Amino acid sequence: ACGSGGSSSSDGTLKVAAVIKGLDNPFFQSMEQGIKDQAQTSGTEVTVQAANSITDTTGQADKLTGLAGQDYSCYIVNPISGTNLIQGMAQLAAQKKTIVNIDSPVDAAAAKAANATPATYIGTNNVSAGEQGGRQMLTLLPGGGKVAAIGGIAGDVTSGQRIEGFGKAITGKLDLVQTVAANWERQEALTQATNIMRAQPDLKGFFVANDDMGLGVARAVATAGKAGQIKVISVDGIKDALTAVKNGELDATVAQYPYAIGAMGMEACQAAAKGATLPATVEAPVEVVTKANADQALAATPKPFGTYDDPFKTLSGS
Amino acid sequence: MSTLIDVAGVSLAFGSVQALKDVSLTIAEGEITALVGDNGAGKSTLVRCISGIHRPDTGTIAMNGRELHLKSPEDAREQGIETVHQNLALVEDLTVWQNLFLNRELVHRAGPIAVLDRRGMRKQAKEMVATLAVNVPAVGSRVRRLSGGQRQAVAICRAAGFRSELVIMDEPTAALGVQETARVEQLITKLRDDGRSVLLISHNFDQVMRLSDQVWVMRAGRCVAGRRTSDTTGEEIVGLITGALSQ
Amino acid sequence: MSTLIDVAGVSLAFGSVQALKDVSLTIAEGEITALVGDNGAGKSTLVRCISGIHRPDTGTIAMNGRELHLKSPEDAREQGIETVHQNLALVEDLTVWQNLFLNRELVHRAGPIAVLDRRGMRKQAKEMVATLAVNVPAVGSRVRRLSGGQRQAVAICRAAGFRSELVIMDEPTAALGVQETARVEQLITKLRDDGRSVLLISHNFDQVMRLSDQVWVMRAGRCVAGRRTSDTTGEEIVGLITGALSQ
Amino acid sequence: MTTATVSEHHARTWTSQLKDVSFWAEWAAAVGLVLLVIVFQILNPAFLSTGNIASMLVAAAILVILAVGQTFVVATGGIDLSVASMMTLGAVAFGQAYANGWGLVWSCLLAVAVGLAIGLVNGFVIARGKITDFIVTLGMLSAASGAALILSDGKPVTIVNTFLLKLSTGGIGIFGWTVIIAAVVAVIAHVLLFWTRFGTHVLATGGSREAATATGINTANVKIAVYAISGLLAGLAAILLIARVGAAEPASNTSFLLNSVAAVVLGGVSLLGGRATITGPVIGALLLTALTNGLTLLGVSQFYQPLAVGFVVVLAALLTRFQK
Amino acid sequence: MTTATVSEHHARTWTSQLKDVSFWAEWAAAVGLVLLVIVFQILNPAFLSTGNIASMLVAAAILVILAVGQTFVVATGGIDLSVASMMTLGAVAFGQAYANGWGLVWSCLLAVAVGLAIGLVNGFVIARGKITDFIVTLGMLSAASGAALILSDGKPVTIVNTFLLKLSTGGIGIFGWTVIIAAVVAVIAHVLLFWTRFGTHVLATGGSREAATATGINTANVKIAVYAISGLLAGLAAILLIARVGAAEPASNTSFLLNSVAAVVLGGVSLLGGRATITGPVIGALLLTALTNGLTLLGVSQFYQPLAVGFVVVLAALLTRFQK
Ligand SMILES: Nc1ncnc2c1ncn2[C@@H]1O[C@H](COP(=O)(O)OP(=O)(O)OP(=O)(O)O)[C@@H](O)[C@H]1O
Ligand SMILES: Nc1ncnc2c1ncn2[C@@H]1O[C@H](COP(=O)(O)OP(=O)(O)OP(=O)(O)O)[C@@H](O)[C@H]1O
Ligand SMILES: O[C@@H]1[C@H](O)[C@H](O)CO[C@H]1O
Ligand SMILES: [Mg+2]
Ligand SMILES: [Mg+2]
Repeated sequence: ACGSGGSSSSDGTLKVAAVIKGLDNPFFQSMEQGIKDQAQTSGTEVTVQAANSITDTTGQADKLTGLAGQDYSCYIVNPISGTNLIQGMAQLAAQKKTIVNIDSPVDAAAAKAANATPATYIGTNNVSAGEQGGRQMLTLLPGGGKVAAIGGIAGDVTSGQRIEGFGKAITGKLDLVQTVAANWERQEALTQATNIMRAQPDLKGFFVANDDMGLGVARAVATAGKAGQIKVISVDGIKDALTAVKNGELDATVAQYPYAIGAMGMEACQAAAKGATLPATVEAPVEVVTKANADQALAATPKPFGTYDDPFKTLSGS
Repeated sequence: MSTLIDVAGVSLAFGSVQALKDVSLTIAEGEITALVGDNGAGKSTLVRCISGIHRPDTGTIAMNGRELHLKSPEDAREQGIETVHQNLALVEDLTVWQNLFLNRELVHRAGPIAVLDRRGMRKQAKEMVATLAVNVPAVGSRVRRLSGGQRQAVAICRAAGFRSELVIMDEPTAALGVQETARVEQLITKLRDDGRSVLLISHNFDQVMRLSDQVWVMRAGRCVAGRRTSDTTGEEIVGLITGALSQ
Repeated sequence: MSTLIDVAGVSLAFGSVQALKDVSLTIAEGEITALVGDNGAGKSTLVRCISGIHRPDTGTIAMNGRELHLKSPEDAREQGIETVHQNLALVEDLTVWQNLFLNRELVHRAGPIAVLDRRGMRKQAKEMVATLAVNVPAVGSRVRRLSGGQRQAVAICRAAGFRSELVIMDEPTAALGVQETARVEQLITKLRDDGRSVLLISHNFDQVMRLSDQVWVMRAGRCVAGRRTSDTTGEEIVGLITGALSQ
Repeated sequence: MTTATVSEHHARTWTSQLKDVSFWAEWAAAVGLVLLVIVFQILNPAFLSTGNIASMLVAAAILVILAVGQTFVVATGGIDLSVASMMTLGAVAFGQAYANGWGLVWSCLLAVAVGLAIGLVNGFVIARGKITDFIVTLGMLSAASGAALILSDGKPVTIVNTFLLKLSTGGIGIFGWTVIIAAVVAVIAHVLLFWTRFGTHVLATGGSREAATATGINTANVKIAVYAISGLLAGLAAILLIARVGAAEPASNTSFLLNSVAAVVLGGVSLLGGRATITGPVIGALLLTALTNGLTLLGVSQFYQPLAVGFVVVLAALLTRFQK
Repeated sequence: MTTATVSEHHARTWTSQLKDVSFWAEWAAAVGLVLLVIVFQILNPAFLSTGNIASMLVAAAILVILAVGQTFVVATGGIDLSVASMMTLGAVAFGQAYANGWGLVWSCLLAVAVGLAIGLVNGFVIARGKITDFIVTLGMLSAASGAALILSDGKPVTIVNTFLLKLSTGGIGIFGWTVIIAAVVAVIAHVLLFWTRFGTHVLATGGSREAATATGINTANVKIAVYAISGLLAGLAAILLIARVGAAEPASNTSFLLNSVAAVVLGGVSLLGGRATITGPVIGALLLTALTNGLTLLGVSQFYQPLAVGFVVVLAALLTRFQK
């Protein structure tokens, strides 16, 4: 839709504002790092604001509206839900500002209704991330068996999509016996995993919606004396998780690259400022990290260790 | 004189404390009836039964020959029973006038909408309080700020101020000064003169002998004696209270 | 008799209410001093100044010639001033014995560790209460469950039960029955006989005339007169209170 | 002349009011808000731009409505921990109804009805079951969010409706429609609390339940009524929430809970009950909203924001310290 | 014979105690726990396996410690909304110290010291500043989580330490070391509350601050002390948390806050202050832990769990309804 309003502020430097999700998860720190590092490469001025927690939908909306009145020319948004930032985005669209959507997608229908469709979307496909986790679980458990899933806050969309993808990948081959919610908290995940192991003495694996919780689950498994017998796979690829994979505490993590996502978001703003037309959707890289490639991943973190397709590199000319 | 209230065989226990044991007594219409007894004898508990706060375990309370089934103080007030409780029962955070008109508020009515007549209540409250108190508290000040006696005056005003058949006063003058006590005694006599009945609980025998028509004596949860005031003496009453004399 | 307490020029305002205006009076050692006045005259407020609850805006309070700077009721208790407040100041959710020994708890000491002597306190409490109350409440029951007079008895026990130089009683017998009143009056006399001083606030003139050595009269925040009890009459006191007579 | 009459006389004069500490206590939230506004305006002149004022007001509207409901509950000495979840459940019910073709009006009515119903359940269990307010509403907090999850199957429903969109974006001058709704709610609540018998009975119930009962007030019914009001307003807030975020989600909205109580307490309403105003909590809600807005505007780092919020909240409360 | 003496006599006999409603009220949480255990055991025999009992106890240990601290605060009529954040900050401080080579002992001491310090600040501001407990600790909730984020730069620190590992996995019989620590804390707290002057003064302060002050109790110091206790125990809980999850994280741990208050109230402690036990809240904490454990064991769907929790919490509270 837009993407043409790339005006710079009076002294010529590009000013970008970013509103991202939570504070208490290193995932978003990497994202912020990516945004800031990329901004530095070309002297862009940037403000990053975050919601108070990963559930603070309206608080995040308040932050965007707070920033909307100011003279930024490009806004990077990572909405907590599909629609919670729509109101602020409508305000931005009316002022012909560029909106770059990263990580979690804005609901397409709602954006259209508000006449605020973002210029581009850069993020991971959570269903496919879950599927990759599921496929990895299949290779770990060739003989089949029971597995359980541990999600974030009950009803959380990201968590739901990951577990949905995981379920899709394993149907017919593994038995998903239980799904519980652990509020994105490590302690809670540990407790719930302990409970599930009691309820399902012959459990073979856990799929966990993020790494922080995954580390708690791995600990529960170790404490129960079932290390090695019960496989644990989680999603995110934070540094501690990569180390845990390397040490064999965690069997695998489906790594996303918030750093890359953030950096690409900034590149998109820079490209738009130069008047380039942005691609509607860019899928961010996802890699399954196992013991085999953990060293490689650790060395590269927070950047991806493999190569990935970055269409903005050429657009922004950096 | 016909009987207004007839308490028959009322008992009440709090856990293992038997506060009232088979209490029977009557309150005659248009009279001042006194209730006396030692501390902890059960006087206030009986008052709370008649004013609908407690429900007796056994026994009945009848008014004008009809048995009352009081489920709440609201029921009692509807029957025309107003009470000055010993613990005062004022709302400390409300003003004097709000307390005086509590659950009796004056309103301006406009169809279904009823808006408080704050000015009217203030005005009437001022007049009511002035009749009793010497150091008149401002009717707009919160009860929390009043002295012990000022509160007592407010509570008495409330009970006496509304058209009711029976006014129960649980030690109304305990906290009052000389002048205020005299005014309250006048008020009590005036209530009788107006044909209303009064149940007076008091530890002050002079007062009881001076004002009442009938005296009931309680001891350790029982109603142990009843006398016409004109037929008894202060000494006899004291004897009955302490148990030195018996019925 | 030497002067124990010397109140000089004490004033205190609550917001715009001037509760005490330049009050000066003395309490002699080993005497019973009475303080009388209408409701709202400022008696309780003065008591609260002497017992460390309020601090006067101006004026001084001296004890044995030394000026007191009471910052809290704790200071007053340390100076040997015990008070029975009009609003009783009991903790409803604690038991009778816990209230009696509040902030005066008996302990078994073992080095730095001090464990409550619950049994000892219960035992002593029983004895203390038995001297005053007729319907003795169980010392293990919570104050919430006591009758008005029973509470009063507990509060008086507490103030009298500990070695203190001055015992202040704000309307101690207001809620008490005949027998209990007699016992409290005995207690007050006994305190004097033991050489302790008592400040008695009371609306009961008989009592004041019978017990006290000195009477101070307050009116509308001022101390308007002082008399030796032996030199005055009930009528004169009433006249001073109402303002019909003046100093 | 008695001392007390002097006081009444004084109360009339304006200058003596300014000297009275309790006057300042009642207006502490307002003073805090003004100070905050001055500081933010000095640091960033965009703060008082009409655009920013308008968006602050819109951001505060939902909180104002919830805080008004909470005020009634707190005035009776209770607390409603389920406000936010009732709102969530109301929103989810709206979403399901709308998705099933009930249409806007019926969906709105359903949201309000759901809030009202849950409020009634809260009140009924508290008043008749004689269970502490805290536990009942804590249980309801959990139960209502569970019900929202079940009803929605954990999925948000996007609501695309031009009327709701206008509701959330349009308005008169700098006052958005939602702001106007919140203002109307506050005015009605003020009248209810101070100009009706019901309001007096609410304050009496909170001031001394025993005394209120002794005068024949049915305090159980008063309790039920205040929780019903809180529920009803949560249902109304649900509609505003949907208008704002464009979807009905089973999200927990916990921050609304703590903020609604914080607004009430900052507004000078005692948690012990018996004393309350409506203006206080409304200003408290505005203060909390202005705080986040200002900090964002100043670009205070996200990590420092909670620290700053905590600090300002305590400072603002310091102003109410003179209150008895 | 007076009525009152009769009562005292009765109180001695066991059968009459069983008839007394207030006896049941005091033990409501225990009765609720027993009922819950019976129901879960019938539905899933694995519930009472020694293994599951052991893991339930371990899971409850942190909550028990926080609930004990909360009990002291609530007994004075206050509430500590910052328990969970103090624990978080304590944990983060531990993590940073440990990562910087302070060693285990000093890191542990730091965690406890941080908790204690924050508790003292809470108590000091509340008692001397005369600000409502709710607002001060709400502000601290925000400020402490902010401080935790700043200190940790938002990142978890993995703690690998064999002693802590043993602490969280070893024990005597079915009692893990952390369970034993929690039990010791509870016993000390019980003695403190019922067998020392301080304990009596805590209850007196909560029962009637005015009356306590009039007897010369320095209620401000009592207030400061209870918040200090709550902070100290939150610091201790932080160590247990680190031992449990093997990392120090700036997570918000909100569920610990609500659960600590819920455990206290379920334990029959009045939020108005003045009446408290330690056994009650401990059993309340066990009840809440058993509840989640049992529901997961039974395979109750994640969407239905909050509903079930809400329901059981209110039911358990119904048992305390006889309490005055
Ligand atoms: N709510 C209650 N719970 C338990 N016991 C109670 C309760 N109310 C009163 N009692 C007990 O019942 C007895 C009678 O109390 P009541 O208040 O009726 O006495 P009273 O005659 O009014 O005494 P007083 O002259 O001191 O006011 C007392 O022993 C008291 O302890
Ligand atoms: N905390 C307070 N705030 C405001 N006014 C107060 C306060 N305490 C007392 N007053 C006022 O001060 C005056 C004196 O009150 P005080 O309680 O000392 O009277 P008193 O002589 O003890 O009367 P009583 O015989 O009725 O107990 C009264 O007018 C009262 O309203
Ligand atoms: O993708 C992110 C991360 O997985 C995080 O752990 C939870 O929120 C999601 O949006
Ligand atoms: Mg009585
Ligand atoms: Mg007095």
